[in-house]
Formats: sequence, C-alpha cells, structure tokens
Amino acid sequence: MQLTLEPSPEQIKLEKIYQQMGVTDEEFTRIEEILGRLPNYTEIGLFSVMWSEHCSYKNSKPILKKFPVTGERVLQGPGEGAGIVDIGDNQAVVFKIESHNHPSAIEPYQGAATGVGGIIRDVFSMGARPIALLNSLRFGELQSARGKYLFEEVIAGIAGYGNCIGIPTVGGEIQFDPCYEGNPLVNAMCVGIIHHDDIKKGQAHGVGNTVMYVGAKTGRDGIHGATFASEELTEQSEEKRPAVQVGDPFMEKLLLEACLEVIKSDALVGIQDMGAAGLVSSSAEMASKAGSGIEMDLDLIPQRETGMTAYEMMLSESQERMLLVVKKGREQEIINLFDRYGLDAVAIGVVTDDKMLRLIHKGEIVANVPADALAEDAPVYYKPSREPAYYREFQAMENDIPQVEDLGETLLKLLNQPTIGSKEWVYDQYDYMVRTSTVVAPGSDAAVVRIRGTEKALAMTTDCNARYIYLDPETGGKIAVAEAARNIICSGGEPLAITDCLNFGNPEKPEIFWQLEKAADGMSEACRQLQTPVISGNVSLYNETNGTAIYPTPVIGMVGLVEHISHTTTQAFKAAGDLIYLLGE
Amino acid sequence: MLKVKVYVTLRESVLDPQGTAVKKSLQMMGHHSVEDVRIGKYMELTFADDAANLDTLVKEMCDKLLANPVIEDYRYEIEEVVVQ
Amino acid sequence: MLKVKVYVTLRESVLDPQGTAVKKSLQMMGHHSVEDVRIGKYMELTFADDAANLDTLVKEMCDKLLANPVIEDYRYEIEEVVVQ
Amino acid sequence: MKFAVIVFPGSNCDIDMYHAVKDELGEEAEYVMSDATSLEEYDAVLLPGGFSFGDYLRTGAIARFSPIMNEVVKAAEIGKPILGVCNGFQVLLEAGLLPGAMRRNESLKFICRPVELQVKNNETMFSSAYKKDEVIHIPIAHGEGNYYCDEQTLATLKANNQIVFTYYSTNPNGSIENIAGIVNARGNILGMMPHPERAVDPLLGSADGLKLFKSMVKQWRESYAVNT
Ligand SMILES: Nc1ncnc2c1ncn2[C@@H]1O[C@H](COP(=O)(O)OP(=O)(O)O)[C@@H](O)[C@H]1O
Repeated sequence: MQLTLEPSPEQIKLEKIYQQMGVTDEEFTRIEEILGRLPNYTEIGLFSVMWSEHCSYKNSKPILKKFPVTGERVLQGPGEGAGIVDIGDNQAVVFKIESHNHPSAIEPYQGAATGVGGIIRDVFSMGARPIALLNSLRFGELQSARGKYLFEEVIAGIAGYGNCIGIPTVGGEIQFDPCYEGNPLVNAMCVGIIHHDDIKKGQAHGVGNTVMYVGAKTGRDGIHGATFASEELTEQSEEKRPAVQVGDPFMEKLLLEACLEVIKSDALVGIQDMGAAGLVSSSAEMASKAGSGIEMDLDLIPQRETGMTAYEMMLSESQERMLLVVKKGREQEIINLFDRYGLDAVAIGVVTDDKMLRLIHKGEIVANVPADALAEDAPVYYKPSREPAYYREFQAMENDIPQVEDLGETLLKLLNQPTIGSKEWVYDQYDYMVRTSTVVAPGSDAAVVRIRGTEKALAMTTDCNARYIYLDPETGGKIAVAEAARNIICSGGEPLAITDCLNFGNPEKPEIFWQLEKAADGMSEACRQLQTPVISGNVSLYNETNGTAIYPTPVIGMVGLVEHISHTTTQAFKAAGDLIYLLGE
Repeated sequence: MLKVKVYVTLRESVLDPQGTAVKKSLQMMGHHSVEDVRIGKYMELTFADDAANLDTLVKEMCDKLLANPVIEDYRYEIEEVVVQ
Repeated sequence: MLKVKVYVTLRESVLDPQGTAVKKSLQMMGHHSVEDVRIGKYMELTFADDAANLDTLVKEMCDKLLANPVIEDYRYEIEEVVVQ
Repeated sequence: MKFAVIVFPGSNCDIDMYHAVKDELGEEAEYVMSDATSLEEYDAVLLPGGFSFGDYLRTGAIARFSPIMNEVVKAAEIGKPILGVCNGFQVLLEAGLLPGAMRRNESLKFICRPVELQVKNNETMFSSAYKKDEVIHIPIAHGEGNYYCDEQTLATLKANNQIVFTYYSTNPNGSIENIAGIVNARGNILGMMPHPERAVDPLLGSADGLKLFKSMVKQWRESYAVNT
C-alpha cells in the first residue's frame, strides 16, 4: 500500500518536484501554458515520460530529419511501431530495431528478455507475423566478474525469450571494448512478414468506439523506465532498481497468436503495444495520430497489485500488454476471441472527439490533458555541436603500417580476441532453426530466411564498427551502412532498407552531439547511394558511466530480398581446388 | 557437518509467471481453494563442522550469487546435522 | 488465510547439475568450505481459511503436479497466517 | 495417412511438424488443440516441440493435464503410433507414457545445433527405414534434454531394446547412456529430444529425419493392407 500522499499541484511547482522526474523549469512552464493551470501529480507524470528523450526524441529529432525515408518500395516509413517494405506478390517485410541498454545494465537477463519481447510486439502490432530476430551487443572486455556476468545473462535472456516464443534468433553481432564496461548495449531487431491487406496502424479512429486492454495485468513494474533510459548511469542507478520489469514469453506467445487473429477482424480499428511508458504512450499516441481523444476509466484496468494510483497505472511498464480500439458494439466478439487464447480483453474507455486524454479513477477525473501535447508537442532542442579535439588530432596523424614479423602468430592473436573469435558459444544458445525456414544460420555474413510458399527469401544482418565511427563519425557512418549492404549482397540478396539504433552518449555535450550529427550525415549519404531508406529505428542517448561516454554506436539493421532461394550464397570455401578471387580496390 | 538452508523468493511486487501458471493449472484440476502460488528456490548447502563465520559467509554468498537482489529476497537457516 | 510451504528437492541419487555448478562458482569465489550444494524449489501456496482437508489436498497436488516422483522428493508445512 | 499435430498453448514446433508431414512427406496433417476431446479420425499423433505452458514448473508438467492427453492415452492403448519430439517427449515422460524424467542440460545452457545420432534399434515402427547403427544428422534445440532413469528402468530399456536413438560421438546434454530417444515396451510410443521435423529438406542442412516419418507411413500401409 502506498501511504504517502501525492504532492499537490502547488507543491509540485514550489518544490520543483517535476525536476526529479526529469522535467526542466522551461518545460514545466510550457506544460502550465498548455493546460492553462498547474498540472497535478498524475499529469506531470504523464508529461515527464512522454517528453523524455526516449519517447519524444526531443534531442534527436533534428538528427532523424537527415535520413532519407522514402523509396519506391516503402509502404510505411518511421512513425509507426515498425517500418514496412514491399517485396512483391502482395507481401511486405516489416522490421525495426530497439535498444534495451539501461535495463540490461541493471538486470541483464530480464533487461535483455523484455527488450526482445518489446520489439516482437512492435512488429506483430502492425499485423505482421514475426519470422526472425537479430541483435547487436556491446560489452566490456570480459575481464571483470561483473562483465562476464552481464555478457552471460544477456545472452541467456535473449535466448530465453526468443526460444520460448518460437521465433528464431538468426543473427547479430557482438563487440567487446572497455568503453562498454559500465554501459553495455543490448539492441534487438525483429523481422516480420505481412500481407498488404493486413497492415494495421496504431490509431484511435471513430468517436464512440471502444478502447480495450489486452494481455498481462498491470503491476508496479518499470515505473519511469522511459525516464530512466534517458539518464546517465551512475552509482545511484542501483537504487532505481524497481524500474526493471520481468518478461513472460509464454504470455506473449498467446498474445501474438491472438493479435494476429484479431487483425483479420473488421471489428478492429487500431492496435498498439504498450511499450516504454505503457498506457500513457499507447493511448496518447493512438489518439493523437487519429486526431481524436480518449477517455479511460482506470478502475477497469486489470491490476496485479492492490492500491495502485492513477500515476502508477499509467506509467507502469508491465510487459505483454496491448491497447486496441474496437468498433462500438463489437466488443464481445473480441472478448471471445481473446478468451480462446486464455487472455482477458477488457473495455476500459472510449474514443472521444475533444482531443483530450481524460482519465477517471474512483469516479474522479484525475487527468485531463490534450493528447497532442503529450504525443506531438514535446519541445525540440537543437543542441550545440562542437568538433572534439581528439578528432583533429587523429586526422593529423600519419598512417602507420605495422610491421608483422610472424604472420601465423599474429593471426592466432587476432583470433583470440573476443570480438574476432567465434561466436558459436553465443548462438548455440539461440534456437535459430525453429519455424524451419532458416536457410543460412548464424556464422555466415547475413542470415537468410526463406518465405514459405514462395521461391523468395530474406537476407538480414546487423552491423556497426564503433571504433571507425569514433575515429571519424561521418566516414564511419557510411562504412556501417556499406558493410551491412555487402553482407546482404554476399548472401544473395538485394538490399531493401535499413532500421537503425543510435546508441550515443549524453547529447547535451557538444562533442557528443557532433558525433551524432556527423554519423547521421554519413549514414544518410550511404543510404541514398545504396537506395536503402531508413524505415524505422530507435535512439538511445545518455549511454555514459560516471561521465564517460561509450563509442558512438549507430547500429544498422538491414534487410534484403533474395529473389530466388537458389541465389543464396554462404561464406565458407566450398571445395579444394576452387579458385579464389579478390574483388574491389 | 553443518547444513544451511537458503530460501530465495521473488520480491512481492515482481511478476511470477511460473507461480501464475501453476495456480491456473491447479484450479483447472479442480483445486479452486488455491488463491495464490509463488515459486522460489530452496537450496541446501553443506559445510564442514569447522566452517568459521558461517553467518557472514552465507550472507555474502546470498548477496553475490545465490539470490539476485534486483528481483529476489532471501532468508536462511543454519543447522547442525548429526551424522548417524 | 492459510499458507502452505512446499519444498521440492531432487532425490539424492539424482545428479544435480545446477547444484554442482553453483558449488563450483562458490569455490571459485574462494568459499572452499562449501562441500555440497543441492538446488530445489520452494513454493508458497495460499488458501482461504475455510479450505477443508488441506493435508490430503496438498498431498495430492504434490503427487500429481508440484513434484515429479521419478526424480524428486517433497515435504510441506501448513501454517495459519494472521492478517494484520 | 492422417497425422494429428497437437497444439498446446506455447507449442512452437507445431508448424514445423505440420509442414514436414504435409509438404515433405506428402501425407495429411491437421492441428488438434490441446482442449479437443477426440483423436479418433487420426492414424498417428504427433506431440511437437516448444514451451507448452511456458515450461513453467517442469517441462511438460502442466501440459500433461490437458484434456487431449486422455485421448492420447486411448490412442496409445489401441496401438496407434505416438511420436513426441523435444517438449513432446517431455510431456510423454510427465504423463508416465514413457519411463524416466528430464533434467536440465549438464551445461545448464540451451543448446541448438545439428548433432549425430546412432540408430540403435531399427525394428520399431519409427525407425524401420534406417539401417541398424546408421549414423544420422538431426538437430537438437533444448535446455532440458538430460534424460534420467534409475538403474532398474535402464536395465529394462536395454533388455527390451527400447533405446532407439543415442547421441553419437558427443553427448550434448549429459543424458544417461547417451540416450536421445526411447520407445515404450509395446513399441508404439516414441519420445526423442532431437527434431526429425527440422531435418526433412537438404536446404535446411539435412533430410535424415524424413525416414522416421516414412517408417511410420510404411508401417501404417502394411497394417492397413492386412486389416482390410
Ligand atoms: N534512429 C531512428 N531512425 C529512424 N527512425 C527512428 C529512429 N528512432 C526512432 N525512429 C522512429 O520513430 C518512431 C517512434 O519510435 P519509438 O518511440 O521507438 O516507437 P515505439 O513507441 O513504437 O517503440 C518509430 O516509428 C521509429 O521507427
């Protein structure tokens, strides 16, 4: 039971309680102006998560504008749960990458597992059948006990969730460097297949339609997770531990199958997963995108714990939940459908025409704020940018070609590096074969997954060499995209598009913002040249430990189309006597 | 011989999917009087009779390895076992 | 409210790979006085006060679902919990 | 021949089983939900891999109480072939249809990789298309495949020639006597950890699993010919 009383609106302002939630003085003033009054505790909570970098991209929006996002085949660019690219025959591929860095640093197994769970929901909430998972991981150099623990548990968490839900983990990449010791990176990518007619969007249309809640019950897990993801890790981070959620892949498997069935029903108007910032972000975004409002009665929300406040329910990041908008009068059909999967579907609200997100709790209105203000009107910051001193220094250096005395010994030394050595220990733990469509398994350039019932296949990869980007962000950004494209092409595919996860340090430091800008310039240029637009992505800033940033690590996830399965090629030498050619400069 | 019994349980507010699944299953089997099930770990550690500072030792083991303080609580009992 | 505590342990004749791994880790951490570790399950079941025949009931639950008699043993305790 | 593919909540190799039978074997297959109450119209029952009921508590422990399991028992009693793969094997053990139990892999890790198996008994209705002692390639993917039974049971398994497949060259999970798959005394229930349904097409790395399904079809044809 929560015995402490929530502070009053006046107290929030006077004692600057909003600052503890990550809201600045200017932002608070702006919220006051939007509302025309002081926000209460629940309302300031809603704003604080929705205006966090993680949800609003307030610092990275100007960067994301640089990316080319359109193309002949692009059916859905950035802005929805995941991007969609046409692959012919009325089919399309849906994919997105997402970070779960901070939760994984605190509780590596659950952090990684719920990262996988979240990205899968992003894909099936679009109406797509998830067919493959990939990841991109960064750790310290496996010297410390903590470092090894993080590494082992992250792998186990990814495996635990993906294996149980039955989506093959077919690829990924891992690098080890001291800069990730305190702040590992855990990025998960999901690829799905969809028929054009099944594409669903997360929008709340139709005044009077019913808002329904589906899936796991709400508990106090992960409250303020999105804000947490938008702060640097410090020693005090240990104290923020309640922010860690526990995943239930079994529940998600049921949810996945049920949602893919409900997508076919014409009673469904819109659907969105409750990811970061749970119920606030899903409801505010669904209303805002449709230009409507939503009113919800929080007493109707399925709850796992007693005595939860409106604030807690709205900000909870309990996993395996979805928000649906359903045609008025058709609720029972939906309830019956979910019931067959052993899941509860509960009507918790209605779509309104006043563009407000209105929350009722115990018969009282506990929040009444414009949905657009939460979802769209977060401030956008143009951060100062400065070329770091190290960059000029490096540029001025002469190229140094090392003298190799003993080639054999050098080769062995290289192979001994964890970053270069075999990753079999890792992917042996992933069920990369389930669904029996994995034609090229982990261990080659890109994974290839066939599309059943056609001659086609998809090639997919994640890539980023953060050292290159640190040394020269613009060139490094180009290299990352080009490497991904080479991996796709060498596997027999034509690159289609990319998703990206921008893992950087604190953007409030001009040198870090410069890295971000330059890397995005390089990536954009490469994407234009290769005609692989950016169709989705994610931003993870504030990856620092005690003031030191990680290397800039913009991970590229690329998907390519293999027109005919017989075009698939693998990395290994095939037979003695075959000729070896070297291509390129 | 000394025996230490360690009980590791999920913190109260932490989701216990395993317990929920078992509860549902018991109810399906007709045991409707079950109201809640929580599942944790039970460990038995054996030490030689002369193990010193056992209390401090076990506490350290729990904090560092046997329990995950992020999501779990633990308690333990130290028992002397007379070997017949 | 009635609380039943169930302890499920691997039979002595059955090798416990998890216990062995934990023992090794503890020894690697310098705890050489640990001689053996066995890992089992600890479950807490809650029943309404008026649950009848609890002893028979719990025994049946253990035999059928909570433990696997091929490799596991179990024991349980029934407690009355006074809610404040 | 008509195969039933049982779908428990949390099964995830059901699709693979279905396609192996339909597309590669060319026989009929249908999904049957775990709350269904009849298997009468099927000639064989397949219990697929996955994580039924999340594999919570113990693998297969909750699934065995599904209504369909009564029907599986009935089907077994009248001699229909029952094949449990991976989680399906675990369910059969928990249900007592096969002797023994599963423990976690010795490495405590989930292992997914192609392995070599040796056919120890090619006189069952599941293995007649293999040669005795033939070494075949079939993948595994499990965290809990470390088969255990007591000595007496092991002696019986050996005496009755119930061990059908063993791991060859390396034992990936620590199972006793390298056991990978066993049949019941009557010979119509096979449980195995490796996934024959994942080895039905050279495109996926191996087609060695197909012979297992072909053995079942052959047996069915022969008995059908005799009975009509
Ligand atoms: N680095 C990026 N590149 C391209 N698109 C991005 C990037 N980061 C975020 N986006 C897009 O912005 C939108 C909002 O992202 P996000 O808040 O992560 O979505 P969700 O709430 O579904 O997780 C998504 O459509 C996402 O694809």
